[in-house]
Amino acid sequence: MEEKKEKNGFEPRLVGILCRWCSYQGADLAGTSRLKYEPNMTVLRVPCSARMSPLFLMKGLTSDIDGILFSGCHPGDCHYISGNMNARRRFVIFKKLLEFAGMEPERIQMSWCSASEDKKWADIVDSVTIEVKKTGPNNKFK
Amino acid sequence: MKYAYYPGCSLHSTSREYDMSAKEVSTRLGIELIEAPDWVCCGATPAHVTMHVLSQALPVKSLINAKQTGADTMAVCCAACFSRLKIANYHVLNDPGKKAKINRAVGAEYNGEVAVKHLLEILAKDFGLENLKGKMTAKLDGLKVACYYGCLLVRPRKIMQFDDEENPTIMDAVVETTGAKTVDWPGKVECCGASFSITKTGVVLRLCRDILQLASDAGAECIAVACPLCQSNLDLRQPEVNKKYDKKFDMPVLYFTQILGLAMGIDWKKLGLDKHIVSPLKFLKGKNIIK
Amino acid sequence: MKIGVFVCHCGTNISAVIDVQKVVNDLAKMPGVFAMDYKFMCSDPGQNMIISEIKQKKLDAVIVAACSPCLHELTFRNTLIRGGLNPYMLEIANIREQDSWVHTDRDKATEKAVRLAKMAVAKAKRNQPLFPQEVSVEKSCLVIGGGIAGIQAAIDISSAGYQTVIVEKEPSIGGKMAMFDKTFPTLDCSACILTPKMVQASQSKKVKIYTYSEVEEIGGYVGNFNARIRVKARSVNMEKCTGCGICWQKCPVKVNSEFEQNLGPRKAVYVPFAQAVPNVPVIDCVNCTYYRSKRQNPESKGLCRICEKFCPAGAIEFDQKDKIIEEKFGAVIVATGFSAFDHKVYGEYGAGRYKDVVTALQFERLLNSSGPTQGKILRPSDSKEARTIVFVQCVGSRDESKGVPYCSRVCCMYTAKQALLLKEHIPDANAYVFYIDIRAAGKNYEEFIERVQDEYGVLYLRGRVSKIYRTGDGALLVRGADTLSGTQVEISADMVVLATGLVSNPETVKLGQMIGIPYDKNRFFTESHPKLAPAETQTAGVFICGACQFPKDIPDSVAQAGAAASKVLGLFSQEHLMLEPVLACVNQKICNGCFHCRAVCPYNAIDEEILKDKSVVARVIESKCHGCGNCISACPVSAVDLKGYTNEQILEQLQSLR
Amino acid sequence: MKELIDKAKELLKEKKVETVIGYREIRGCVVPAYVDSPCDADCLIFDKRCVYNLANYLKWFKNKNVALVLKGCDAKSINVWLQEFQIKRENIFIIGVECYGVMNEKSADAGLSDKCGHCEAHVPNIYDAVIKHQGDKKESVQGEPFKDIQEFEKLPHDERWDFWKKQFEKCIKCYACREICPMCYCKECIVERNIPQWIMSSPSVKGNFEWNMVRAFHLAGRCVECGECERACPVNIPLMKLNKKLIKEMKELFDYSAGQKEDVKSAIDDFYPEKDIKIDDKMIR
Repeated sequence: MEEKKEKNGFEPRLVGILCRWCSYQGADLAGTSRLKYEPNMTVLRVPCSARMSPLFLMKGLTSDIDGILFSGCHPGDCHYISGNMNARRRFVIFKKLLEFAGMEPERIQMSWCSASEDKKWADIVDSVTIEVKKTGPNNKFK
Repeated sequence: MKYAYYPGCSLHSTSREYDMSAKEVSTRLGIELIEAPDWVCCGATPAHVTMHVLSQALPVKSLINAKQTGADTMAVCCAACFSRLKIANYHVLNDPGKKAKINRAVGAEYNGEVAVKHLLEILAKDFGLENLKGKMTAKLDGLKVACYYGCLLVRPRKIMQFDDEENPTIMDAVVETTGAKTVDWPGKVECCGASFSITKTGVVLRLCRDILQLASDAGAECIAVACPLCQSNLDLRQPEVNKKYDKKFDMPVLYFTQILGLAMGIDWKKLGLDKHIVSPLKFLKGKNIIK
Repeated sequence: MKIGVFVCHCGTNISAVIDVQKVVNDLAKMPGVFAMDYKFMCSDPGQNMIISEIKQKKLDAVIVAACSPCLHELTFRNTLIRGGLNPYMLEIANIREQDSWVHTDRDKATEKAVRLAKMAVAKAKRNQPLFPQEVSVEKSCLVIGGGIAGIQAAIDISSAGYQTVIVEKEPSIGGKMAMFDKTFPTLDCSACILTPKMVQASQSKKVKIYTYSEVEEIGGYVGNFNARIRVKARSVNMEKCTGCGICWQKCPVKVNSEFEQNLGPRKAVYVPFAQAVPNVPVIDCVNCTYYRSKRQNPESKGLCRICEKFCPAGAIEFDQKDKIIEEKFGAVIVATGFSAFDHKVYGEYGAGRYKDVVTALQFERLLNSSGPTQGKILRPSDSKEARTIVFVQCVGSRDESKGVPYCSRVCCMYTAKQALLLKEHIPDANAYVFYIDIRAAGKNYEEFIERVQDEYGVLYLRGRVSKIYRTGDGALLVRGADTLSGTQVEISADMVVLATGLVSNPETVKLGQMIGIPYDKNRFFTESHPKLAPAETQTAGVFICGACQFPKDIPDSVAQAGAAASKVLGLFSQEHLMLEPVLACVNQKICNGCFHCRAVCPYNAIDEEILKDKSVVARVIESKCHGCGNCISACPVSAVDLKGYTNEQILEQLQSLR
Repeated sequence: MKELIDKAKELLKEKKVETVIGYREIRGCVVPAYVDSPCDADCLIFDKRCVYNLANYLKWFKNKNVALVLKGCDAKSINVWLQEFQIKRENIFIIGVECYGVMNEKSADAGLSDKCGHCEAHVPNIYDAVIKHQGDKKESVQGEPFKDIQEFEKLPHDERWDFWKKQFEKCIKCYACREICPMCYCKECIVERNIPQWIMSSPSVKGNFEWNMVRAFHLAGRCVECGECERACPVNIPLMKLNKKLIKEMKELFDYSAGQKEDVKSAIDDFYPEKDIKIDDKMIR
């Protein structure tokens, strides 16, 4: 009983690394549309999903962050022509490696979210938050 | 060269001459056709209008049985069977959902491992036109042939991958190895009316008239076919066409295998040339092709 | 480092959900951080407050915790400049769009605002002043393609006083428009409106024209492109030739003319058409008897040489070689146009086997009074006058099965025009048009179609043609559906005109990759923005116009050419260009030269540089770099970094959440 | 053997190369040999004790003309080096040796090394001369090459973590795995930099995890499976398990194997929009 309460009260610390052209603007639109979503994710803005070095995932986890989300433009919509294509491959490979080494897949996420997908953004944040809450705190490196 | 062989119902009944000539020709060429054990109906026409899974499960059943022959490719002569088998294979290979349903229906695991090829493809591509030419003993010079493909061999292109669906040339190439001339004519892929032969004979008569007319306009003396349905419509209905439209067609409709057989010097009786309604015997004798 | 954090209430937009005071208090506890709040930070008093705090507290960097950076980043950057700071020392914490507007729980929202602000502080600690880079502008423009779009763009740019170079791969400029007979909907003669433009371009001192030439290589960046142009050997001296035409009159070799769409002959030495600019012939080495004999026996003197004998100016030079020209340009306009769809894939229409099934471009030549039939509509097979003609629209347009899903936009109009011209040539001719839809969106276009149908009696049939074949008497039987009456129709025609669609030029892909402009799945060049930047491309300094972007008619091509020209002029009006400083830069001391960065760079912005110790390392061509950061993620040693978004900054941001 | 020695002599005599790097035997141990003159070439040997990947020595011969004795697995490293512009093809002469397995140094029984079990490159895919194998050509063990990886994947994540935590705890950060790896040729390894500090320098759980993840990731699409890292590791961390995982993923996701060709883009830098879209279903929201 005690443990369950503990888990329910767990507020995960999440980071979202967003590309400035699509996902960040989608997240802005969610604000303009006054959608409501979980407040756990802190957003960091970079130019393109290609800037999101997969090592950020590892660094985030070893810095005791409970979950990290990369988000960029949909394939084909990249402002920098093909950045998200490269980003996708790097992300997937590194995620597979981290999972192999015992990291929970829920902590390492990526999404495509366009500047017009405010609802999708809110849904992404909510579901990532719920998933990480279920997974529990990341205390592997404490 | 070893192939599993799917005769289909026609080749065991109304189109025995196709079966006979195909086997004769293959034997001469050293192509081994091993009849797939326990093959079942391909499901042509009636099955896919009643139940999709059934229409795909039936051919898959035969394809699974074909594996027992040890060959990885199934040779098919009938255009309708060819179409059904190829379409079933296409769905198995490209649609995991359908594949699961089909496999459940046949109660076996089939992953599209048996390729389906029409005898024309086997002769033209696997055996090779040049090799084929070398096997011809009698030249059929002076024979003018209209190659009629019908609709099922070539369409839909995405699935059949057979030849250009509007102007196919593969049969022309195969027939030309005999020294016969093929004519460039526009009726190659017209519809013959297929199974309407019995239910709506009038439609078939009109369509057959058009095809026969186009062939004779182009200067053809006989028509080569690769499908038992096309053959029976053009052959069987020819007297009726003549009567209804006041025409005087006397156009033998031969299987391409029969023409190849003649050029290889196979006895015409073994090729079943006596089984046609519009008898080609007189015509062939006139051409000095048979005695 | 002293950092000032300015938290905005945004009226109650922020403060209604976020405890602004708590944010200020929490931030102020951080070492080296000064924090304060204000009702409207973006207002004049708000900005002035920031300026005075920068000066009083000697701040090194500024955080504004307010609305999204998409709104006021520029505003506050200017505030920093006015306060005497480098504008790139600003960070914005987005506590409105991504916090107060999307959350309701006051405590949690406040906590998030603190996290966002702390993250911004973490980044700002590692901020470096950045300075826009200045590059000079070479004020001359390269126009690739000498069709109507290229000619128009060159005229516009040159008339503003700037040097322009047209590179055209054919022996004459003029492009496809030179082949047309009349233009819709006004029916003025195509040559009559095009030729003056060609002459104007050729006579302008500011326009240089390289015909029979191709761009082989383009390097460089906005303001400073280097192009290598191959001027192919014409075998005729351009300076000496007077254009008298004796050479091609005497030449004994006849071949099919490309300009006449293979309906008429030309000689082995030829000018493609009478009004060609420049009016200097070319010798077609493939078919010329001299070159053929030389190829067979290189030792011989070569046969024929009749043109050489008769040329009064002594302009024939058989031993001419290709010339390579290297020039610098500040801007490039790509106007490479289109190709006509090859109807060989339409087996049902004969796949090119029937001579009397012609393409629209061939019919255009038949209509033209300077064409192979002097404007008589004679069918190619037997030169009999064609009295019944069927026009088939959408051949190679709107047909996914043939790989062309798009509408070519001009076929409805030119088909109507051709049907009308047919009726004018032979008033009692029968014209049938099979169509899917009629797309006549343009000034006076719909009225034109109406006129063709009503006044000229052209019969429009809504449906597709399923088959065309030749009947015994030499006529073509066209079988199609008339979906409006629901019947099958068969028309016995003398000739069939296929309204072939417009497809991309075969060189599009090669050129696009060379210049670094993307193309879509139909291999048309992609504009920078489909609505707001139709003549620009992803590569700064490269513009597109005409049908190489998408099929378009003459007025649209001309309009886009003007747009591209005005963009070039805008560029040329600047002495120096300022480039965004958010760029990649290489730490060459640790660079291995593995060039993973070059492999991923979408802009070819990575170059090789050889250091003193002979090791090869990467260098960022700053003017080509767009600052996406792809190279940084690809670099295994972190030798590349992105100014403004360095690895260190992002790691600090991640760790600020601990 | 004679063939190998003759080739080396010929190369040195004709001054085609300055040095031949091969194997020799000293007091019963096989060690790398640098041969500068034809008269020294007689010491060269090749047998199943020649485990080392000599491509690693190119790090010190980048711009020199050298000949290398390379097995099929080792030669793949040359392709990666060429892909990454580290050497010029004309500078090196590859004496490929046909190989049917080298011994497992770490186990007492004289069986073959693990990496040889599924070898597909008995003959190098890039070479200037090949020395034929003498004796019987035993084919490699057939079967699923990634069986151990697949089995490990099936474990629950906390068991996987416990396994690696235990393994990484052993790590003493000696960087032998890096020194021995022909792919780790960086002038300055990122582990030795603190701006930015990707890897915590202390040998703690965190620091060791970071090091091992980064090391493995930097070999994605580059590791040619020579197995040297695992052999060199003094504390026996199963490093090849990580490498093999990435080899498996590169193959399955992108249909790419490292070191096959010199003139292709590495899969990690490349993309195929139509094929990659399949990744989205499972991995990306």
